[in-house]
Amino acid sequence: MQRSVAIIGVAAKPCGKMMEKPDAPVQVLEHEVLAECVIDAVNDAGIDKSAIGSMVFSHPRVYTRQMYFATFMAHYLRLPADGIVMEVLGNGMTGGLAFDQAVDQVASGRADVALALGTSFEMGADTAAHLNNTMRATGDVDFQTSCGFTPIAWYAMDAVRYMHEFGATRAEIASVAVKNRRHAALNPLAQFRKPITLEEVLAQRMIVEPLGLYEVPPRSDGAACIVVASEDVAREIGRPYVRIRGRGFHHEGAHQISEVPNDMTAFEPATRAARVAYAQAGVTAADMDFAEVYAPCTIVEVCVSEACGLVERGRGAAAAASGETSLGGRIPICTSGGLQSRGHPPYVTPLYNILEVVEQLRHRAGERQVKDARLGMAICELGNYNAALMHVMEAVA
Amino acid sequence: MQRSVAIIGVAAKPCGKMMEKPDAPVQVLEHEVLAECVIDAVNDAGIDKSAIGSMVFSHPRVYTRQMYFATFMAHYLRLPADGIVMEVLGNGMTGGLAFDQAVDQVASGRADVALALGTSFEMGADTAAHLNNTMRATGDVDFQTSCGFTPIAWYAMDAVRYMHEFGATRAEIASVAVKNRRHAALNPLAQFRKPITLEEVLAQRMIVEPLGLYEVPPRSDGAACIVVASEDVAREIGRPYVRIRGRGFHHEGAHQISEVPNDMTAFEPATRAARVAYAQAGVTAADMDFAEVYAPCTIVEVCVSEACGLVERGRGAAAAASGETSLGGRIPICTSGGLQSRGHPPYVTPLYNILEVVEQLRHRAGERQVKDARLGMAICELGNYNAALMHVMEAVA
Amino acid sequence: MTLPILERPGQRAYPPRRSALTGHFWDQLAAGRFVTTECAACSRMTFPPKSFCPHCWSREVRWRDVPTGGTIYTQTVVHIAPAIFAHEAPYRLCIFDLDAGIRIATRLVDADSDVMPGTRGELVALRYADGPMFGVRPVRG
Amino acid sequence: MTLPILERPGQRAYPPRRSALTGHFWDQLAAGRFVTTECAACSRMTFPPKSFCPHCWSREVRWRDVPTGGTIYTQTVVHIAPAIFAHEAPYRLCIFDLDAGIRIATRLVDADSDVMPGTRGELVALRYADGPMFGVRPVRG
Ligand SMILES: [Zn+2]
Ligand SMILES: [Zn+2]
Repeated sequence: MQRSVAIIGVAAKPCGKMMEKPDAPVQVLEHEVLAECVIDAVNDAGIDKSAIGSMVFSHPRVYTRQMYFATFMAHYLRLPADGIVMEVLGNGMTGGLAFDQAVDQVASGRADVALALGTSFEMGADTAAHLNNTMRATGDVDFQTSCGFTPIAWYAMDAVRYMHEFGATRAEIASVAVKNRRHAALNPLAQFRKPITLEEVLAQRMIVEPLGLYEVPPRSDGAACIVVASEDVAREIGRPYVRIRGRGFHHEGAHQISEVPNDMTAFEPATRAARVAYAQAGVTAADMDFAEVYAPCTIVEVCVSEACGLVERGRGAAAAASGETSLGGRIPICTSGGLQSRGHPPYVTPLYNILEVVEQLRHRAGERQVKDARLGMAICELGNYNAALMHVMEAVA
Repeated sequence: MQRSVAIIGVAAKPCGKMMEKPDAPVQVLEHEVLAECVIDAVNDAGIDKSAIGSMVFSHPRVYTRQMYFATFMAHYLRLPADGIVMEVLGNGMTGGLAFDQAVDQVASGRADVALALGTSFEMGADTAAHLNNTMRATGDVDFQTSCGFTPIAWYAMDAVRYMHEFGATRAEIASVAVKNRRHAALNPLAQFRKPITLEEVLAQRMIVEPLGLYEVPPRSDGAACIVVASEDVAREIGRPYVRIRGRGFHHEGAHQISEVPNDMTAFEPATRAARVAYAQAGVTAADMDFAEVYAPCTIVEVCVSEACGLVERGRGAAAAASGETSLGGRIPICTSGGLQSRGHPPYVTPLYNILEVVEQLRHRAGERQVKDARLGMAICELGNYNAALMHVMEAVA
Repeated sequence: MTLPILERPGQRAYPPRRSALTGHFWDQLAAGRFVTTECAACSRMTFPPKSFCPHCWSREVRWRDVPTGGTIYTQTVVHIAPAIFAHEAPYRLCIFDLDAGIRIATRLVDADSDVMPGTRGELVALRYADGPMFGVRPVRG
Repeated sequence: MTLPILERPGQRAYPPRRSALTGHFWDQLAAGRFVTTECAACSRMTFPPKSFCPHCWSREVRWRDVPTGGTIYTQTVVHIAPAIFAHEAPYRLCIFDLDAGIRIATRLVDADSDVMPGTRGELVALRYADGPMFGVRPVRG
């Protein structure tokens, strides 16, 4: 019923600080930065700007002074559109929604070429004010936020429960951070590239027990653009591209916790999204050559790798510790360096994950290349994996 | 290629003040209000909640304390979803994008039933602070906002140009407000229902010349939910429904003004969106029994009615003055009362317009019923009609 | 089924809003009772209280007392807190499964560092100068 | 092609930000010159200035002076202004078509109530205590 969709171009800025404090004499403006990404990505795709029919933006952060950013960008780039121009928002899934909806624009025939793009600038905002803002995003503002919940407090509670149920150790969970830093060392887009040891990870000050500084995401600015097109367009260009083979989404109808008790670390929505995506692709988890998962904290990578069937339930932490999920291991996870080390500009993080999958599948990942990578996936989420969105992708040379 | 889509249920709160000031002892909470609309709309549709597969929300205003409103609502309503749950944003077009994307969820087969819904609460916010906020939405914040542009200043400049080019009088343009108030008097959802005279409209204090108080939109809170479904589902229910016959979108790649001079009052994107929508529906403008247009100011209704081919170019103001666009006239426009009198809760206004079309086509519009209404359309926009989104709809009894 | 009321110094850091509906909950909590809504159609409880049943969307709901005992599902200690809560850090949070079948997330009070998942607990009311909050404390033995 | 510089009392109400790129524009404006970027590939100008050409997306752009004459396309008077601008209300805004082929939106100064569309105008620099702005004024005769 729908058309086959390809990814034909990508570009992003290195994660890290771009935004200046409001009183700095020279500002780095989101629209100037994103315009560069768009032109880079479209050049990478090898198309003319006139081919673009739709633009789906991740909503910018509240700190972005230029409101109605999407339509402003359509103007700034002088880019008319007959498909759609819109911003989407859905917590950490925001960038994933932008990508998913851009894909749908092409799949449904609304556009032959669509952009998924956005910026997430927050480093110039005051940290305390920033937390006062983000806490309103995690749970019920009247019945939960009022108790002092923070976004990562929920993941910390996953960790406590997970260790209790499966006997995993804090060190095993923390090994995810070491592995991801090793990957980030090889990624020019990564925010933190200096290798770290397990001892260093364990020695960091506590943020939310049992998660220390290196097990939670840094604050990051970012900007990225992904160019998707009908497979007909991709073939005509004649360059290697990435085909979208399967897609799955599930929202469990709960935010942070379900008021009806369930298995909180099972990340059931990831399991359901993955089941649909694998089935649509005609593959299984075992067919994946690598996976790029949205995991703000170490424990989240552990749980989602299990939920997607990449690692056996209860063995996620041990698998990370044993090198199974490292580059060169059985199933490399987060070759980009993950959210802890690649960086985490929240509203565009899933776009960076898609970008990593595309670079791996086009065999352009340099030193961190997964050998003979042919099939990969990206999954993102919101809340405590209360919803998950997964795409299975395939190399076409 | 896509499935036929129907609208099967609608509900909304009367436009007006719902939101309290932050220090009021009892607050009216957006999620409590919207939950009522959802249940009303789903009851109107005659389906079970389990049939719902996707929810597309208009992003709430910045004043909404509960962040990540969409996923919070999925929780509050305990509504799992396998299609999508997301918020969309695009200036005044926001509610229209929510509707359009919900329709696409059904058309593409992602869901059999989808909700387009949202709230727009702002009446509890301080007026001056509110204008300081919205001015960042109109034009380039550095090169235009810095000069003091406001959202409706652009429309005022349309009015000056329009009068200059076509010799229309201020009174003719102002007659749109009188006509719309007459319609609003018959609409229980309208914010202002007391009839007004042309003399009263002309006597109001100036807001942005030549537009006085009654020619610009009031501030309003609102909440609405539209239930869309595959036509198969609609038929099975066996109640009258509305079929979506055509859809058109165009963004001209400019925000407020094009830096390359063009005919600013021609609203070319509306013409292009309408051309596509009429063609897809296999109809012409002359086939419309009525039209519900997004027009914050009187002059906007004049220009867009021309751009969509409902009225001859240059005759829109005279047509309003002569009663052509009134209930009972040749082509009734804004039977809801329009944005000036029905009310204008910005991010959900297009949902109210869709609702009016649905009520007219189901012949449930009471005293303001357009006789034998069979075909109608809704169009919405962003900027100064720099982008337009139109849907042509048909009654199925 | 009255709750223990623990006195707390100062004001609530981030006071919850009251709606016409939820105001009743906070008033009852101040009086030492933990109440929520229950569906007349399907008998299920919901928390926070709502004017409808989220399970079946019936609007026939009634208030009822909630038995205060339950089990701590998991917990954590927040060291880096939002500015508004910074003066209370470090503080403990938990997810608590009420015996009545409802899971809630709230502050964990009167706890030392070895509150393991599975520990029994009970709801308590916290009385601040400006109004009530609720929390959970472990039950020993 | 220097601009008339009009003195303005006080500070700019909503000072524009400066980026590495646009800072050059504001510096030149302060010196009485109105400049923007022009494409080396397709020769078209753009305003505001950009590091690329929005028409053909070439990154080969260069700065150039803009001839200051043009025609007022339309105008208005703002009576109800954002708080930040309230002290300046009522004030006049216009859309101005430069003879060089670029349409801009800006403040209209030194105008009375009968500035009709089609009136000739010219760019001016406005010198505030904290930096420059630009605007348009009608040209008589
Ligand atoms: Zn029930
Ligand atoms: Zn050029």
